[in-house]
Amino acid sequence: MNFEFSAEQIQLKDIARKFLEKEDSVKRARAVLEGETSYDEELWKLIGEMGFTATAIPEKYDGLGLGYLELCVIAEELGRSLAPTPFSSSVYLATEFLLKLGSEEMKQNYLPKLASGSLIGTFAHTEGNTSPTEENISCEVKDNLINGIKIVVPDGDVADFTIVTAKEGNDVGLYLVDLNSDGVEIVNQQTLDPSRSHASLIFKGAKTITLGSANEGWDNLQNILDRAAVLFAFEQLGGAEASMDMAKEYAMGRFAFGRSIASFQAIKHKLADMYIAVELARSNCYYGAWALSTDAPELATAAATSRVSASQAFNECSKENIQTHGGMGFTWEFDCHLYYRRCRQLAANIGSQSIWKDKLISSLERANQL
Amino acid sequence: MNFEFSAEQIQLKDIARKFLEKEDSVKRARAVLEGETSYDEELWKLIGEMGFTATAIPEKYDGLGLGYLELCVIAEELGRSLAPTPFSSSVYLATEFLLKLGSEEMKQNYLPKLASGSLIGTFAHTEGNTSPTEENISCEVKDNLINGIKIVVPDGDVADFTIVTAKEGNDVGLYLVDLNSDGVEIVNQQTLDPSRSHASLIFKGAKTITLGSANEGWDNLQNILDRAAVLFAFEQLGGAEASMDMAKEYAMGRFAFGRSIASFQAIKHKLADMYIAVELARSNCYYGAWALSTDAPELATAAATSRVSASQAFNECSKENIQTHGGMGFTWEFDCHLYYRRCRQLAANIGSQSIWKDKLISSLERANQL
Amino acid sequence: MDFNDTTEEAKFRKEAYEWLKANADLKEGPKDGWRSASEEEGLEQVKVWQNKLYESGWACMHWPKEFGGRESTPIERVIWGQEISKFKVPGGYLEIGQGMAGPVMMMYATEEQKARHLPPMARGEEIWCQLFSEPGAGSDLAGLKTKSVLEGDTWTINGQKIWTSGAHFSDWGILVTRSDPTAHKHKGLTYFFLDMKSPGVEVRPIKQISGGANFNEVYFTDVKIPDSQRLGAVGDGWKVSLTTLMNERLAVGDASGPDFQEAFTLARGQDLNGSLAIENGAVREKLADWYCQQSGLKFAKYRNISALSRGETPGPQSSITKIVSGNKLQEIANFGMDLMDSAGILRSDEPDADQSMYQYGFYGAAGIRIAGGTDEILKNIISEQVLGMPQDMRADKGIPFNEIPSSNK
Amino acid sequence: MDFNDTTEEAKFRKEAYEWLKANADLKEGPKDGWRSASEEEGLEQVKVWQNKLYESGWACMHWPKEFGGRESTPIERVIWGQEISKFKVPGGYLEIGQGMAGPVMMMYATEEQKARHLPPMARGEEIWCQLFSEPGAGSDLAGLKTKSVLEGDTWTINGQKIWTSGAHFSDWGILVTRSDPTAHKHKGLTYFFLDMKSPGVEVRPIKQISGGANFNEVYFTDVKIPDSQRLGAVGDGWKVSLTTLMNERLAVGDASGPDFQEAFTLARGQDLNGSLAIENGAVREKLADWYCQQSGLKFAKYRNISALSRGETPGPQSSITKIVSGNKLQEIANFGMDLMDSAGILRSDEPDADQSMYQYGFYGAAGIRIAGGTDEILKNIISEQVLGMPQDMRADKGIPFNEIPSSNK
Repeated sequence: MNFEFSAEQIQLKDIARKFLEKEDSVKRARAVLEGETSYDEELWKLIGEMGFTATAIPEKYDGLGLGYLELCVIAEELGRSLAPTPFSSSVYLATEFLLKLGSEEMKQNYLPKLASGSLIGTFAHTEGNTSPTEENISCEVKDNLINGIKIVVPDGDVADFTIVTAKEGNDVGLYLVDLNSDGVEIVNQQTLDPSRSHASLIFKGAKTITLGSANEGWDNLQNILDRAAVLFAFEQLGGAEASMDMAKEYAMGRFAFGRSIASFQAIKHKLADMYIAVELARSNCYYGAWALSTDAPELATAAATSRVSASQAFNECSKENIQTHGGMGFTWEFDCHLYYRRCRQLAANIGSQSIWKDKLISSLERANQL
Repeated sequence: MNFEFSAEQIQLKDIARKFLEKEDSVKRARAVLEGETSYDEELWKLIGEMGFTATAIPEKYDGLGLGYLELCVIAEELGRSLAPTPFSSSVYLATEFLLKLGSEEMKQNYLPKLASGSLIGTFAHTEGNTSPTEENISCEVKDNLINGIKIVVPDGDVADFTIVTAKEGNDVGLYLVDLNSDGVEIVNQQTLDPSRSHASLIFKGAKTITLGSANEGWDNLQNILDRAAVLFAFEQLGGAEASMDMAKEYAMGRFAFGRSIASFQAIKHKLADMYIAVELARSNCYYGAWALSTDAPELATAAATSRVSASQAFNECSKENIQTHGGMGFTWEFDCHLYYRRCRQLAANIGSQSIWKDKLISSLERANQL
Repeated sequence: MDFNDTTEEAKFRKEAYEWLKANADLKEGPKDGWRSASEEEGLEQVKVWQNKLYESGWACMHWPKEFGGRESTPIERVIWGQEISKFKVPGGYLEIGQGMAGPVMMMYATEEQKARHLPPMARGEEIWCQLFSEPGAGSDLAGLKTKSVLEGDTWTINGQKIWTSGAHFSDWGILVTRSDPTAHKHKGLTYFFLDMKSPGVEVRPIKQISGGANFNEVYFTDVKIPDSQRLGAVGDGWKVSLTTLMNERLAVGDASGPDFQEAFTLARGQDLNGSLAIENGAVREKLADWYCQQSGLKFAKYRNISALSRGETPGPQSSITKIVSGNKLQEIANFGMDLMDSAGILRSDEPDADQSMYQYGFYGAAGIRIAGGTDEILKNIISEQVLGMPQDMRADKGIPFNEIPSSNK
Repeated sequence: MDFNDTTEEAKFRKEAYEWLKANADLKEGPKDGWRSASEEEGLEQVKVWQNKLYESGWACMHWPKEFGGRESTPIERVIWGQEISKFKVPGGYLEIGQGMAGPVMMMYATEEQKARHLPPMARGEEIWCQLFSEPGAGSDLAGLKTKSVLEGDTWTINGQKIWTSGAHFSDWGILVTRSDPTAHKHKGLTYFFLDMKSPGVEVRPIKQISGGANFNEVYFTDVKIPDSQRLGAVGDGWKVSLTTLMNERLAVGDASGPDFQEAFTLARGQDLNGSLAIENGAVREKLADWYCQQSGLKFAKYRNISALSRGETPGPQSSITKIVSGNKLQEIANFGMDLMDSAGILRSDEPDADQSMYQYGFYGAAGIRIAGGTDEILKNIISEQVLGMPQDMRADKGIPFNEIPSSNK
């Protein structure tokens, strides 16, 4: 038994970490947050050059042919450094949809460019202020043309194409839409985390290519969401640990009442609680990574477990990081709020905590049929 | 506005407290817990002599004709001192059923003896390992005779009579059964709090007297449970505050690492959390007391609020009292566990926390009809 | 135990209500209130309104009449607060002057200073700010370092203050400085008031995590203050500050933002996992918890008011309120956004949009848990001042201020 | 990242399994296990079984072979633990000897003492207990006061120990005492081993809140110990204790009692408010939280084992496990009883009854949060030893032990 990443994977993680530190990824996140751009194009290009976008894509599509464990360690570092790029949309979602459900032709068309980062994909799902269900999806596809609105699409304004959920008859299917094609209107959307861009997509008879068989669309979607959940969880884990480290660092150097505030039990125990949350999340994320990389039957359970656990850890750490900083944590100038915002953005991205807790119990019910 | 008990009520509370301290109520609770008796007969007699049992019974039935505010302050002191008597069953429940629903004849027969404490009543409701509902009640009354089993009846072995829920046709009605009559079998039940006695009651054709009109039985029951909930909440509040006081007292005197453990932030903040829980519970209990004493339309909301809040405070304080005591808190010899047990007994007595939270929201939904 | 006024209270309430009715508009709904286009406009409107209050004898209810107050009882102030909350009236800007600077001036200023400063304060003509916290002295306020040096009759001030609300529009400020760094921490402080237009005072806004800027940094470079503007003796600044701080803790009120009612309403109109959220047991239990907290705080406040009206000292209700409502707000904000699923993070330009309300609470809660005493400091206060538990061990006790460790170096 | 054994590990696992298969019965279900009618019987059975292990080379896996051990790698110990958990075998009684006293003897005892005591320890012939905690020295173990005085070659011991498991059936004990109350706290301690049948040793059981009595108080009245039974130098007792304590923290394992699976099963078979509890959103969310905690602990353990097998130092997993599982158990116990509504407090004589299980957890959780280091002490350890944060301020530093305040008097 070896419940740890391999030496090579740890080395890759280290490379990713140093690269993102050298490139000042957190500063770049602040620049995107404060500026007008949707993402950091330069960083995205560099990430492509590093081969991160190509990690899990097979060599025959110009990928590196590494596995998901490698992608997990990269995700953790992207989360730690708040990388302001469309990585999650393009790699965890669009690429995965194509890898799992795309025809050979689609794979050949799209994957090499996704691998290099020259093409950006995303996933459009949410239509209202509630979690999407098989019933409430109202985008419609008829004769390969799609109509309807997706109101909050991460990277919708920077992606070249999107995978989209829509109904054809009664079935929810998965479709690919070129975002530069006719019948697509893109409206930028502001969110509480402007370091990541979002848009709403209005489809008025845009052309679609069907992905997978229509009557399995919903089930296929759940599987892809489970896979993505593990990768998102690693980003959350990275963010949680970064927040914890910031809090500790600040507490050690901040003096009050003649001593480092890190010597007060209230602060020590707060940090211990963060550490516990991070350790539980990390252990669950490793479980998720294992299930993802081996396509284990436990994937649904493992994915929901890592997602729930990492969301909790990031929430705990990002809010108590501000609290540990006191007034300074409440200023724009300190980076605490970048993590506080990103925590919410990641928690919202593929569905809320309630939904994932419910999914977890449902998958355990399936696994424990009475 | 005066959101406080009156000087007289505070004086009554003080009298009750001193009386229960003088009579070593907590020691008596331990004696009942460790011994063979079901309750402390002597203390019960003294409580009757103090007039506590007669508090809210009108003078024409030989009561003191005081109000429910007076009963609330007494309840708090009984909770604080863990009084090992059937007070709650007889006063908050049986007496209330008769006062609200009894015929004049029943009132004349029962209330004077309930007032003096010479007669003990109780309430039998639970039939299985789940909360009783209008559907799952299976005790049945036909031709004024009752059949069925109530599995956990507080003071079932010491009461002279019980109020019982049973079905007559499809309606759940309320009935009075003399526990010394034919067709009643009483089986002692051990619980995790042996300082309070419990029994199961097996009815095999015992005679009943109907209380209130049969088709309003369930609604009447809910109202009485709401009234009782306020009084139980005051007992829980008293227990919570006693647990907090014990914890503080111990922490102040216990030294480790050369100083009082009360000077460590982990302990200080634990106590502050207990204090906050107690203050919230106290404030909500006062709201409940006001609603109970004025028969306010908000009673259902106020009762559930005080019940939920006081249960939370007692749970928090009784468990963290043990924790503050460290190893000593885990010994039989210290009184911590008496409160830890009583906390669970009171939380179970008129239905679980989930049920009361649900009731609270239901009553707010009724009050805020869309 | 009742919610009714005594005869006297009812009479006072009627009087207050009638005056308000004659001079302001009733709110039309719970979300209705005074709105100003800008800070400048708001300030102007407050000044006009305050002058009206002053002329009719409703200004500075707790102040002595000689300075323009009403000498009201605490319970009258509460009743006034309840009545005025029914009306659309401008607010803000004046709290620090009337609530903090005024009382300190009354205790420590000369007769001429009182005559000069208190009436304009009561009329709302002059705005005051409070210059206490420093970048290195927040929870540990007495660790402040802004230097004051006396030469002849004039003090020279150098240093930096932070978290000063309203510094940019204030006419006057109250200021605590360190006049003797070799004295023990609490002994070397000296307290002043000063003209905010003095040369060498520079005000810079602080941008908060929400993007707003309600606070300032204030820099002092060789600012001159005449010794006559010292309040209290040299070295007595901590004692003077305490008078002021008592008032601050009471002033930090409820966390504003969505509370039980908003979350309840959202849950009743919002789907969760395919059915109405209010039907979900987890939603119900969370709502029940928040209701109990909100209700507990509300009735704790009533108990406190009752204690006030009996002439008793009120309990630590404001500390409890801040701890409980700050954390509750943080939970509710996350809950509300979560309930709107992926769309919960969308920003809306409409301040009444559900998202805006929960996002505002999300930022605000982080601040409320810190401002005016962190959760941790308040729990220390509860355990020490209410429960009588010992102080934390002090590393700064009994040594000169300039020998107290203030960094790892 | 995989759950599979290396070739060597697989070989070892097979060998272990096959020996166990030949010498013990497989469990028939998750609740199946060894049951003894009484403590005496259990002790007898353990001794027989341990002798069998010893004869076949499976005793004291981590010990050197010369004293009867196997010199196994850490990962082999883990594998052995996994395999043996599949079998019905007697357990308990020997941990303190083999896990704590043995290693200390190896480091500090004479060759003759090792030859005399270690083999019987390994064979399970002699039972050991640990005499460390005192009524006034729990979290602050180094505050212990039991007095040892040397006269000639003999020490005289007076004082009281507490929380000594198995003292009443132990043959030998390890003991820390204060030999010099005028030295600094950690400097005046001296460590011994002694015959528990020595005159002046009195063992009294401690009744716990659950009614059971798994621990003892041990009183020492003029108990004589020869100086040859001292372990380590006079005054070095703290250093010697630390060797032992490291092992204790690892030994306190999971909180036993109902966990996720039990609560999940209960919720799937139990009504709540008229429908199946598992359909209630609040029940689902709580179950999800507990599942995530349980799963996190399980995989943290796997990570730790992996670190061990790579020869790395394991992390603070046992502290985390104790904090998380103790609190989780307390929640689950309350949840389970609550779900059974008023009937949740009924006591059943059947240990497998749902009520018994949750009630057992209710008492047990309160103990687990304290035993072997309270939650608070463990959080201190995590923040100091893992995160590198500073120690609490010490009131007992640098002063003679007998001048350290130990009460308000």
